Amino acid sequence: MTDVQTIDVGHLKAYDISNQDPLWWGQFMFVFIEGAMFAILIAAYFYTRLRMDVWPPPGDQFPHKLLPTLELIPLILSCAGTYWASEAAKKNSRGGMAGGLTLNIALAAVALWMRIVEWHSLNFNWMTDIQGSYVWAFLGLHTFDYIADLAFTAVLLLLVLIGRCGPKQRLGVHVDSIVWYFLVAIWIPIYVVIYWGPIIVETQQ
Amino acid sequence: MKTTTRVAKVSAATCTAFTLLLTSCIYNRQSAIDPAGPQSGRIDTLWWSFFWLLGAIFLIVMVLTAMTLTRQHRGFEQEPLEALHKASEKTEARLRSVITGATIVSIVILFVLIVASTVTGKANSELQNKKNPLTIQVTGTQWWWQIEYKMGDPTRSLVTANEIHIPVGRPIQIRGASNDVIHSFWVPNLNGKRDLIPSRITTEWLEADHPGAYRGQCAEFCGLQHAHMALWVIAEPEDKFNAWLEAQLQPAASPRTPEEIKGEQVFMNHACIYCHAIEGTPAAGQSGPDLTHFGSRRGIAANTLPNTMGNLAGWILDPQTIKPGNHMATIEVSSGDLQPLLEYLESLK
Amino acid sequence: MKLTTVRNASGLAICFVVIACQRQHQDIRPSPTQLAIYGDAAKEDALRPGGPVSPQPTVNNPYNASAYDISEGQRLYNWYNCSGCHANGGGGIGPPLIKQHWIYGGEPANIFDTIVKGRPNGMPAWGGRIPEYQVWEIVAYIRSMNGEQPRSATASRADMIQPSPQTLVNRTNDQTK
Amino acid sequence: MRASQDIYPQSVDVERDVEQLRNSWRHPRGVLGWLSFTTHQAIGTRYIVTAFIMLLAGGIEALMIRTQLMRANNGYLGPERYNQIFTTHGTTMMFLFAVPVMEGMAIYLVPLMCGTRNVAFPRLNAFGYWMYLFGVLFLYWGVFTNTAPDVGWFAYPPLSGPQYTPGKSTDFWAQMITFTEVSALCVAAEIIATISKMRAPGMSLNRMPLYIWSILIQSWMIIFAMPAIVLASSYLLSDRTVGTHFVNPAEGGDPLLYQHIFWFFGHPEVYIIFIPALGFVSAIVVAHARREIVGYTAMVLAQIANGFIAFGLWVHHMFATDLPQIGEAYFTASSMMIAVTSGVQIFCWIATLWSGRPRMTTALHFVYGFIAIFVLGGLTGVMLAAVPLDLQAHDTYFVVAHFHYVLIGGALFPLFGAFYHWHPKFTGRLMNETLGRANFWVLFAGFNLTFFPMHILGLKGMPRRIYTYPPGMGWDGLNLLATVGAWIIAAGGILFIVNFLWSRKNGEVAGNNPWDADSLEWAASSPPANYNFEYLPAVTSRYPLWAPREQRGVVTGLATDRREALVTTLMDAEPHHRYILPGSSIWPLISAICVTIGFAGSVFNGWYITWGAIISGLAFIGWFWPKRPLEPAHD
Repeated sequence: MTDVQTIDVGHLKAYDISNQDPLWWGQFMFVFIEGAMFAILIAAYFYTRLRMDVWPPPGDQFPHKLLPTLELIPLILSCAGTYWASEAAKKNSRGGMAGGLTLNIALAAVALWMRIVEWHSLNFNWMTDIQGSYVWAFLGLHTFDYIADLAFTAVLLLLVLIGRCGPKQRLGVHVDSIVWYFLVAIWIPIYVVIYWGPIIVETQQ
Repeated sequence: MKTTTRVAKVSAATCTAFTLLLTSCIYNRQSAIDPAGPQSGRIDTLWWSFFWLLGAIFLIVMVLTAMTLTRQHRGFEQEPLEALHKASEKTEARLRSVITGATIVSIVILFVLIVASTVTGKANSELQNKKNPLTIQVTGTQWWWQIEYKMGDPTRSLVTANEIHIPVGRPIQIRGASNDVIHSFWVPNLNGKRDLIPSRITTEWLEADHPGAYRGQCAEFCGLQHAHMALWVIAEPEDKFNAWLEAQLQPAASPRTPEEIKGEQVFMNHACIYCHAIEGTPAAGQSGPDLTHFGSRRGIAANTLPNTMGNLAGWILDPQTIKPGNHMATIEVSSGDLQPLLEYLESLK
Repeated sequence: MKLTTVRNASGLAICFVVIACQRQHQDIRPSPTQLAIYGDAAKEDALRPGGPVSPQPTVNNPYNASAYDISEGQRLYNWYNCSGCHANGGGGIGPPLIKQHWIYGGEPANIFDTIVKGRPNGMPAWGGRIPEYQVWEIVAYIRSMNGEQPRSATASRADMIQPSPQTLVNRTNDQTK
Repeated sequence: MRASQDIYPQSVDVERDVEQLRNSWRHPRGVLGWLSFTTHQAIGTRYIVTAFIMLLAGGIEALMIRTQLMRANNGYLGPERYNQIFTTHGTTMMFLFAVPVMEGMAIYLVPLMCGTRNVAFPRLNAFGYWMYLFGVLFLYWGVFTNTAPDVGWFAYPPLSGPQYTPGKSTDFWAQMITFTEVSALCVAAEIIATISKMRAPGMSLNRMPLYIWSILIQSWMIIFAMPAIVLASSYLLSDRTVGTHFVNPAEGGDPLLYQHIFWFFGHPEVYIIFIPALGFVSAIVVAHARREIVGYTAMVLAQIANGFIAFGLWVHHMFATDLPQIGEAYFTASSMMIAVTSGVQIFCWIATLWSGRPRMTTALHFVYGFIAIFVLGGLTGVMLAAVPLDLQAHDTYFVVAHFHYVLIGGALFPLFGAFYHWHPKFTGRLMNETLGRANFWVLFAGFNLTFFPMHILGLKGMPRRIYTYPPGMGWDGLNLLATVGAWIIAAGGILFIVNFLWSRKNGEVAGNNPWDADSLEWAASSPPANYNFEYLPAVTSRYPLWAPREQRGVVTGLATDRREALVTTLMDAEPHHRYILPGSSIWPLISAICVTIGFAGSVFNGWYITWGAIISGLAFIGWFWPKRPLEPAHD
């Protein structure tokens, strides 16, 4: 005989596509890390700006605002695709996942293309002056994450399309969505800082 | 020529060792707990109050910790197994109230310390409101100090190096700047340190309340020769200071003896002039210390060595052995030129 | 297969080791007469402004590709006021130093010779005034302005109050665009 | 250890389950297999061993420093070498020893103490280790090729900038930071996920052992502090390699901004190192005083407060930079506040020892040593928080003494204690107690002999980081004393190594629970099987192994033919769902190699970032590519 209590967990699900899964927590940590980094970078931008008499530094054109503003549209819309895919992942709907991910990637690619076009109109680079260094740090870090997540989403789409999509991959689709929401959400303050920042905090001699 | 260098090196080394031994007594004045001014005096008082108060706390904590060792096995052995891991409710409650009490006491003590430290800091910053301050700009450079006396009258401004003379009892404003990396100006007998940061001007106020020579040293790591970047602050009575100031405002003394005249020519014909300035001569280099009154200074190479002719010979012939990595060029000076050069430089009182 | 991997890896490692050593070497105690070659560094080089430069006997700069010495050269370039005439390489009173075509030759030995002996129309002769090792350091720095030094040994930018030559070049390009 | 049928419910087939667990958790064979281990015991051990090798390296560097400073105008190391050695010493100790060893201990202990089978992301765990190892190799590759960094472990620009430190040494340093921060962030993320979601059923937050609390807080601090050092080292690296102007005063950059960002990381870093050590102390005190901790809630709250306050006092490293006075007052207050939260913990330990029945083992010796040294270091910390005193003591040997008291006293002594405490769990054998005590006393004496005189040296005006000093400054005797002390510490270190090697063969065989300790790791066999527990434990109290037998429980129903663990809810640790852990994999190593190529190459040429990103991306795809057959969702 035993006097030890038993908790039988055999009836529990082996996967749970929700925020209860450790993997979701792992991605959530990633969001915290990146978020903290961008927050410090934004703080550093304004710290630096407060030390300068003239802003933007002489010679720098104001960045164009039309294209970056338009870029927000596909970017924000792409979240709908992400949402669609992550809901479909919970319901194990392959079509939904494929559709959602495709929409996500397509819109994200459009936004990326607009961003790269916009780069060519900047008349400064990271070596030009301090504003250039910061703007390119924002662009570089965010675009790096953006492309990395886009590539990861593309791999997920590929897995969905070729049918190698078990619960683990569906969980992947679900947790990938938080990263995407984060990348879109963090872009908005960055957008304000790099495209409107020079105007909001402008000082000319 | 090679032999000359070697002989000079050896003689320089011997001289150095001997003079260092002789002058070792003057090196004692670089201490944070030997105040020579009101600023460092207040810090010293604050230090000792912290020391006694926190020292007492340390002793109490240590005694209590030691007592936990002697309290072992007092009647607990008889208690049943379950009770071993847990004290009675009464003991538990008593311990908790002791911890709470200790915490409250430490908060109170720390509050007192914060107040004491803020009051000291405020009192020390009062000096800037005192009348008739003297402004001295200290510019840190790898690895020496440029000193500029900023007088109201620009023709009476004075540039020297590695040695500051101040009048006793007069507030001194130190304006800190840097030409390259971050340095830190620190004369512990007079006040705490202040970083010298490129692109910024930092300020510090100090005052000496009795005459003396106080040594200071760079306190922020600044590269290879961070260890050899010292300066002297010499506090003198007002009249003596004024005499010094008047002397320093003069252009360099003209060479008198034939040796000195030759020495001046040697100086002018070598790379010396690209870095060093001697007021009243064509030498106007800006990258090295001003040598106009070099002979009157206590040390050479940012007080790495006492200012003697032997040390100077060693320094000119082989600066990279005495202070490896410093920016003084190793130049060729022939044996016939060396002695006149030394005599000339030492004549620049 | 394993052996190849090991061989490749060790080859790569040695390669890195060599690179690292060379870039980092600091010779902070140069002897003033370390290089007894000046005077005949470019003996055959007649003063022929604009004329074709005959091939030189190769005189290697001892400080080539040494990060420490290039940065020393940069410091001396300013200390000895080369920048007074040549600015940060862009030229002013004196000719620019960032360029394709050199009046008196762009090889290390030529530049060394130019500095030591001076040239007509204002370039003073520095020979005998500044030690040779410093001339070579300045040569190394001038070469680095033209991208003739490994990137890994060259500072990306200066910490000077004046903007670095690279910055200037970028700014000009951007504005013309 | 064989599981005995009688302690488990009769409904389960223990023989069959253990057989299956052995199979599914078996390590792969061969060199390639060895490189693909993902169990937390293996990875944790690798971390700890590598970190101790780094401790040895850092210690040798410390001896070189002390030997150079033994007497005035000593010529043993020149300025270049000395600057390299002290920078490498600081960097090694902070980045390559202290943080990784705490992580290694956590990786080993957290799954055991939480009552689960592995960390939440075993392959990420392995990846983190490889990144750490490559970071070590990267820095020491530089050291052995005369490219050692020489700008101090916080590398202030402009000294560390492209102009004043030409060459690659500082780039190596900055990139080494990237390696260790990737590693630390991986570990932090997986530890938080493990603690949050994989605790034994019933281990609600208020029943978590204090060590688990301290590691949880430390991991959150890593999450928020490390991004700052990512930025600081990127500033430096990009300024040096691609010509940005982040810290270039000529173009509007600010060297002080680097200091702000660095210390926003750097101060929490100190707590990242010593908060887990406080967890060790709590675990040792409870087990060896045989007494539940007094003031558990106060301890937890104090630790959380420590974690928060640690982010609000970085400016006390910058008092000498002439900041506005109002800010100084705030940072003084917050720096002193942390003394209260640390003090509460000291009081609780003393109260626990007071009311307990301390068993004077070596582990507890180290705890007593910790209290003595750490309290002194904490009190000098209070002195340094006062701006006027800091202006005198800053960057002198007083500060050197202070932070060695806090870091060696606050982290290394508890770590040694923890090693003596958990060594039987790691290896199945106890370490020798006599040698252990000798080890403690030699270390304790050597430590105080080395570092106590440094307080006086600082007050007598000796700045830190000087490679030599003239005679006659009144520094000679104290420096000689400190050097003698350093060699005594080295002797203590040798005693530790001797004891460790001796105990491997001759140590007394420990049972599952040689100390009669309270927490779950002592329920597993010593050393633990790869799967930790035959049946995951369920707990009903804060001290599960001290709970009466009828209150203990086990979890049944987890699949044993694959690596499966239980996910529980965050607050109350109710069973939620089962979680399939990945097995051994070589992909973490491949990915780490690809990332290393990118990182190491980019020091020489920026394009390596692009190529490194592409090959790393491919490696990650290989890592995540589903294996055939796909795991079924339900069974």
